[in-house]
Amino acid sequence: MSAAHSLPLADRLKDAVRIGIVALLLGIPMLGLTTADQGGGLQVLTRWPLLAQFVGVVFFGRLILQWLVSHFQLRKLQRQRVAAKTAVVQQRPWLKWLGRVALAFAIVLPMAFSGNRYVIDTATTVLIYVMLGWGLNVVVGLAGLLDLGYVAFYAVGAYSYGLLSTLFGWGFWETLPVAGGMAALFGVLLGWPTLRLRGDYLAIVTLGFGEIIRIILVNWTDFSGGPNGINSIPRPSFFGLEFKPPGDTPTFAAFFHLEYSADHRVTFLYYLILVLALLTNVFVSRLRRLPVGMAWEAVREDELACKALGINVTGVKLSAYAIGAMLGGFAGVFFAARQGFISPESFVFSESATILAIVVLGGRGSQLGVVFAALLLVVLPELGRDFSDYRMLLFGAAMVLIMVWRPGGLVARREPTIQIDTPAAQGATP
Amino acid sequence: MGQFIQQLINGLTLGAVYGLIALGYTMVYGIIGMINFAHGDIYMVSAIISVTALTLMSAFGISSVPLVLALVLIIAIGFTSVYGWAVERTAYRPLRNASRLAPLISAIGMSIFLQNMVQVSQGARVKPVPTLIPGGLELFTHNGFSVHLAYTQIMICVVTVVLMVAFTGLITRTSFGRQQRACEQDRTMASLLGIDVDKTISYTFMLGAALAAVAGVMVTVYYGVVDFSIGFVAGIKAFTAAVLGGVGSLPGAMLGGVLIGLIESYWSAYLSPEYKDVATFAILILVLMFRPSGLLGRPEVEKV
Amino acid sequence: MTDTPQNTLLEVNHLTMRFGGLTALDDLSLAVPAGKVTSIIGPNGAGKTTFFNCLTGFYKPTVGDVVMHHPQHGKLILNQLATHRVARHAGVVRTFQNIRLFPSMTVLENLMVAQYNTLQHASRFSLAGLFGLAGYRDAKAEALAKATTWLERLGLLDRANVAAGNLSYGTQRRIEIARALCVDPLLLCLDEPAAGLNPRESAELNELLLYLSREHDKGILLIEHDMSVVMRVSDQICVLNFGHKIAEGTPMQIQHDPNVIKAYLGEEETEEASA
Amino acid sequence: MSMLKMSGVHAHYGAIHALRGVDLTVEKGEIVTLIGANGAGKSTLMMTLFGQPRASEGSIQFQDLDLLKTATHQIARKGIALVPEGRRIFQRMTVLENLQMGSTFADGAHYEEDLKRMYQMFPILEQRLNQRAGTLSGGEQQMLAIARALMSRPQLLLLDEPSLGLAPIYIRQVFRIIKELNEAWGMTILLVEQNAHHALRVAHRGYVLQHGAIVLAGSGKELLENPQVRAAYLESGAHAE
Amino acid sequence: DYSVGIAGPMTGEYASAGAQIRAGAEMAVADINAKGGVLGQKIKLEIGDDACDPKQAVSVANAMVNKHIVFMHGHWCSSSTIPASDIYNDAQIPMATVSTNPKVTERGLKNIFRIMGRDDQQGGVGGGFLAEHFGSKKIAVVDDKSAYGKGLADEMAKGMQAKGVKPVLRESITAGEKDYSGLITKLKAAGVEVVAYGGYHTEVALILRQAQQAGLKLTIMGGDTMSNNEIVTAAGGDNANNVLFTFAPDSRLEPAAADVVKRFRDKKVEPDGYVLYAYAAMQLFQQAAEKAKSVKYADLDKAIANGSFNTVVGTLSFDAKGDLKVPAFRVYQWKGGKYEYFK
Ligand SMILES: Nc1ncnc2c1ncn2[C@@H]1O[C@H](COP(=O)(O)OP(=O)(O)OP(=O)(O)O)[C@@H](O)[C@H]1O
Ligand SMILES: Nc1ncnc2c1ncn2[C@@H]1O[C@H](COP(=O)(O)OP(=O)(O)OP(=O)(O)O)[C@@H](O)[C@H]1O
Ligand SMILES: CC(C)C[C@H](N)C(=O)O
Ligand SMILES: [Mg+2]
Ligand SMILES: [Mg+2]
Repeated sequence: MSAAHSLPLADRLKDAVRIGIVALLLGIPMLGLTTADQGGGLQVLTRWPLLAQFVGVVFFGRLILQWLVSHFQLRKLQRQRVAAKTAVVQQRPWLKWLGRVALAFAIVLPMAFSGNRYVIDTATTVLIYVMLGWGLNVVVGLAGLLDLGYVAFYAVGAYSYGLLSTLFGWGFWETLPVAGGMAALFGVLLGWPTLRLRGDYLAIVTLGFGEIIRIILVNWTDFSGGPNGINSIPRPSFFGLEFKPPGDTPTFAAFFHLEYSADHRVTFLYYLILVLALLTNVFVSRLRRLPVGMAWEAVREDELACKALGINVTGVKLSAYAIGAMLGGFAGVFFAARQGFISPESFVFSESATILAIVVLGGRGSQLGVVFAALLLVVLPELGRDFSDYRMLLFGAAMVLIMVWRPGGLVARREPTIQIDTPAAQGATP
Repeated sequence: MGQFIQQLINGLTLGAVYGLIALGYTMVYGIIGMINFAHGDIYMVSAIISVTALTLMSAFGISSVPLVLALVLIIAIGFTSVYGWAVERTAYRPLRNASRLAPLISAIGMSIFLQNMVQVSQGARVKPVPTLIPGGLELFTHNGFSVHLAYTQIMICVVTVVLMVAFTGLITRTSFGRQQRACEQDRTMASLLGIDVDKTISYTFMLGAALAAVAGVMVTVYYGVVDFSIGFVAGIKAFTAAVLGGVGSLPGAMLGGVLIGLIESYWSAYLSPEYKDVATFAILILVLMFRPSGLLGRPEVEKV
Repeated sequence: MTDTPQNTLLEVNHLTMRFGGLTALDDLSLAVPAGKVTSIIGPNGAGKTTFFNCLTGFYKPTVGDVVMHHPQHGKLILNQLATHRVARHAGVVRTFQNIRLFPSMTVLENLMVAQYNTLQHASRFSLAGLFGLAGYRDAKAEALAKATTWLERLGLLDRANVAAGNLSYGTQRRIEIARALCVDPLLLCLDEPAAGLNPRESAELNELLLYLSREHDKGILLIEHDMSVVMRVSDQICVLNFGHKIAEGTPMQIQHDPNVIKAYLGEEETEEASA
Repeated sequence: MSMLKMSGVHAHYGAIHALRGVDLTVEKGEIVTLIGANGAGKSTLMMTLFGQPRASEGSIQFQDLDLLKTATHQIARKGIALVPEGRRIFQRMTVLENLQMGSTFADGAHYEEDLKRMYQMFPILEQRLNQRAGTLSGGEQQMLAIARALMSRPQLLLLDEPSLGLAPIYIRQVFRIIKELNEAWGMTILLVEQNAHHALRVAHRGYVLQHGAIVLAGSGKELLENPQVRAAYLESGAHAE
Repeated sequence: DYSVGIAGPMTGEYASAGAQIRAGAEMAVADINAKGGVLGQKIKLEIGDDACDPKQAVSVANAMVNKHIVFMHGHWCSSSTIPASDIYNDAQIPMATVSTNPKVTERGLKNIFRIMGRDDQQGGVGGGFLAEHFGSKKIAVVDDKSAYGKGLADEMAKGMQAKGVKPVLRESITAGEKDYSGLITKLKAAGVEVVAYGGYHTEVALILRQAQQAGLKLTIMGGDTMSNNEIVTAAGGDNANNVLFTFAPDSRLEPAAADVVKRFRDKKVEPDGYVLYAYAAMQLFQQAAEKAKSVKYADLDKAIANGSFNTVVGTLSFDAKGDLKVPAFRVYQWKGGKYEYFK
């Protein structure tokens, strides 16, 4: 609590013992004891050695941590500061630079990993989430509207394509704007009853909205295929050239005189989502500097002040919902096209939670942060696949730890949308 | 007629369970001013603990029902509040000064963690316990439909009401309750008045966890089957209940829970059970359109 | 009042506002002339801020109405307009007693947001802006020029790129005034603009207010407890107590009104103010 | 021993260096006032006493307590109370509850008596007892903030612009109360005021803060007459004429 | 070494099924390796977790492709198997699965072999059985809205109707909830005594418990998932004795499996449900590879498609679609903690 200088050993021991006791209490019911079905009823099994190990690890871990903390705090103490309430940063060239590196990497990735379907495919997933993150960022990061049902718009996009393509034979490119429009419409539909709501009230309504869409998709079998979902959704073609083994229709491989390989499509899909995501980025970054964008942020900061300045808060909020939803819809179309199969299971609440986590972990309002967060949240569980049982356990723990490590998000600072040269570089006081 | 009354009983019981979880939820909300997504999982942890405790009781041959119930409650409350404390300490306290969304995300992470921790350490299989309090009252029979009221249903409703009254008193009448509310509204100012914000928040989490623990025990005794994944749905329902009633208001949480319980039970008895959640959320949205701060929540008149 | 109706910018008729059992405003009638400074004073809790709230659409008055005589749009009944229309359509812009800036946006952004309607129009609902068309670029440059002008006038230019929430109380007060000015109001309603300013800074504020009303012909409604401001800049003062109007007149008349002295100024103050 | 002694205190908000080596003492039974322009760091200085933000350098001693090593809530329990900038009353609590918050760690025996005293000082609060504090008028909130601080019976009272938003008639009342608290109750007071005339008149001593450092110190009277001070902080347009 | 993959819900709600698959496959791989492996090479098992989420299933599939597996067993949920099988097909990897939804094999993929019957078959068996044995009672059809559950329930309803019995009620519930009192009241009001249920066993257990509490005696007819012995204790008392279900013939009872079954039990794993199927899938791979003398797709796939294999779950051979040629379904009943053929 107080500015602790390095603690004497006795205190540190005491502290570690205290934490050890907590670990013991936490461990007894979960590690020390367990129940198992031994034919005909539960029996209690004990695992005291496991518990002892756990408590030991926690105890010594705490000791070491304490030591590390007090060791480094000595230096930190001299410049102990409280973070400014809101940080605005003028120029951070390294961020731009980092962004460029990321972009360059994204462009060469399929070349660098050519033939490695898994990497390219995972990268495609990352990019879908990046796009979703950028879309949700409009609603949550900029306009400050907590949306826990974003997946609904993603679903609207995906089902629009799924249905239009399988029922009416529409292609990917024709569907894209229509699905975006549909999603935007749903955005307004959701936005309208929630205009007066704040904070958690908004959160539960959006969550409910997402669930309503999902439940309708599950139950309205005639329309959506119900739990079976929609099958055999056509894959996007390369300007009319299909990615198929040579056959009667013109194919990509035949046209370019290549040997057919399943990787062509994977690579094509990757570049497709890359382009879509980059367009999203340009679109959102530009919007943010336009009056609407500034109004979004202003509404987030203080709705009443906005009204007093003559800003139509309703319109501003609805535009944020509509645009965020539209981007989600685009991503949905791509998702359906890539998977070839969609079912309501892909649009559950935890999906919304992941997208929201990407936005928050990235740092609200930071475009680049979203990229890193998406990378982290997609790749972490992928890496964890080898841990099998422990995969989600580690994922959950990582989510907590990252948030605790960087409470403001990975890229926490907000870049002003407009700047002027001010007379004389400013010191601390006016 | 018989069916109607039966659904009333069922709906009230279900609502009481939601309300009980929502009480803890709303209490924690009242202090950190944000959704505690891990609350449902705390409740799940307590349900698992009470399964272990119940099994232990029968292993030790303790068979007097009141004694078993009391011991299980004590054990579950004790251990679960340590979990509440630990969750707060690791996932919330470091984020005291961050934006409102940061703890929301760490709570989601914590919820994933707890769920999988239990899955790994206790196994993925469902855990059944024998019926502790069998039987009930046969109220009446109407057109060949006999209306049942189980003893556990009575117990759940009574426990919920008692806890609601007790905790409402705690929050609105006592100095500790005032300190809690102060922490929610302005933590810095609260500490300037001498309030140990960290401690107050820790205690509140422990109380919230204790409420979840009671809910966990009740559910284990009532339904007899629990597993590591029960936290999620319960958490969402409780969250909905709390919001419907007005977050921060304990009677509101109770009312919200009961309303949702009734909507669900009547909707599924007379209309299509597939769409009962749609009905719940639609009614929630409707209510909030006209009362943006829930049924019993005090409207936020912002003076400018 | 000697104002001819043509000169009247705002007309308040029998305004009453009740909160449950409490009557915060009681049958208040008032005429606010264009291009002049009208001050509202009165003890704490007299209903001054409530009056602003009724005027700008934040509260719906229980009884009575507020009519704006708009040079272009004619008669507008403010209490029937949506809050944002009061500022946008009727040109009545206010500041808040409890500062309400956009804290994590920079000072300059705060001022740009204030020009949202103009800019949004120029950007053709973002389309022109998205493609960076000339019409929008010009409008933006103009808006920026306006913002810098007011910043300079209020001595805030060096703070333009700082997050508004990180500034001290007095500085924030001045930014709020600058922000309101960026909306180009016909009637500017200031709620205690001098609170948190030291006497010297208040003096600068005086200059500004006089400049606005004299040079820019803005109507100003001023709530203020600092008599060095009120007595210096007001053309007309209205005194409220318990929601009633207890006096109205020029600064000279008000200073010597025994009711006002008793309810508001207190005994010594008269000496001081006239000193 | 001084009641309060700050020496070489520095404080930062992130990269902003808000206090740059402040030296200041307050003796028991004194009224000390602090004046300075907007952004000079007056409010920061007050908050730094409570460790919000915690000083990054220097020392702060309250009687024999090292405030740099004491948690915020512990400091408050040791008999320091603050009327903060922006009032910070608990908006969603009633007026009475706000007052009760103030007395949370005070000796319960005086509670009723203190409450009566507050009603006497600020009669309007008694009329508004069960109103939600957030709906009070600005000035009423200011009075509530003062009353709440007094409810804890502090030894050292810190007032950050207590006259802000008060009607002239109440401003005088507040200064009367300050004097009374000091004289009749022996309370030590550190006062930040824009209303420098009034403040320097009641104060025994005063400091002038500029750019985060003390540039001038002296008795109230001296400062009132100091031409620099007059020019920078006291002369209003009206007086200059 | 050859890598083979298995995938299923190792985490999430259905993690217990994932555990079964895993236990079965691990034992099989150990056994095969102990006997010298396949074509002289050891087998390495790759495990994928899809949590029954189609998107993750695709990801798992891509990861498996990348690990150059030569054979795949999975996924468990039909909704995961369907999109994942496209990828295995693209990458030309033969696969076995226990997913029962008809669509799994109806899409013309050549690489997929189902070692379990189909929902329309088991639904037909179940529905027909109900009509025969319980035709005089009031029967309700209930599902849990999952792809599997709804498909199965629909097929059971069809099977009943084919024999002239009409269900009196058609209902859906939401899996994962705890309170089914609404359903029970409805069943009770309609005088239902028998329920044809499409879905997973956890819900059935709860329904039985709550029905008992409400004073309603129910018999429930379910599908393959009811073979999980969790249902016995979960349903409480002797409620499980009222559960009938269709499942492939119980291989644990077959002498051919006796040795394997015993070794599972020694390791405290009850080889029920999908355990032995996972074991059999590995045997299928081993035998096909030995027969084809290669693990190349073309050879292996042909060998599986045309061969007939003796495994712990009986003899497996496939039709043109990749479905079992003789998908025998039997009706079982739980009795005192074990399931046995209905008598
Ligand atoms: N929303 C509300 N609910 C209940 N009472 C209110 C509300 N708003 C204002 N009041 C009451 O109405 C009275 C007038 O308040 P108002 O804010 O208009 O005073 P004021 O004249 O601006 O005072 P000050 O100079 O202190 O700012 C006060 O007594 C206040 O408590
Ligand atoms: N939360 C904060 N984050 C960052 N900078 C801050 C913060 N609060 C204050 N500052 C800066 O610290 C400096 C001192 O501010 P402080 O509020 O202490 O001034 P003050 O003397 O109280 O001014 P005023 O008379 O306007 O109240 C100012 O430059 C201000 O911009
Ligand atoms: C029973 C399991 C193999 C799963 C279920 N048959 C399905 O296909 O989803
Ligand atoms: Mg006011
Ligand atoms: Mg200040």
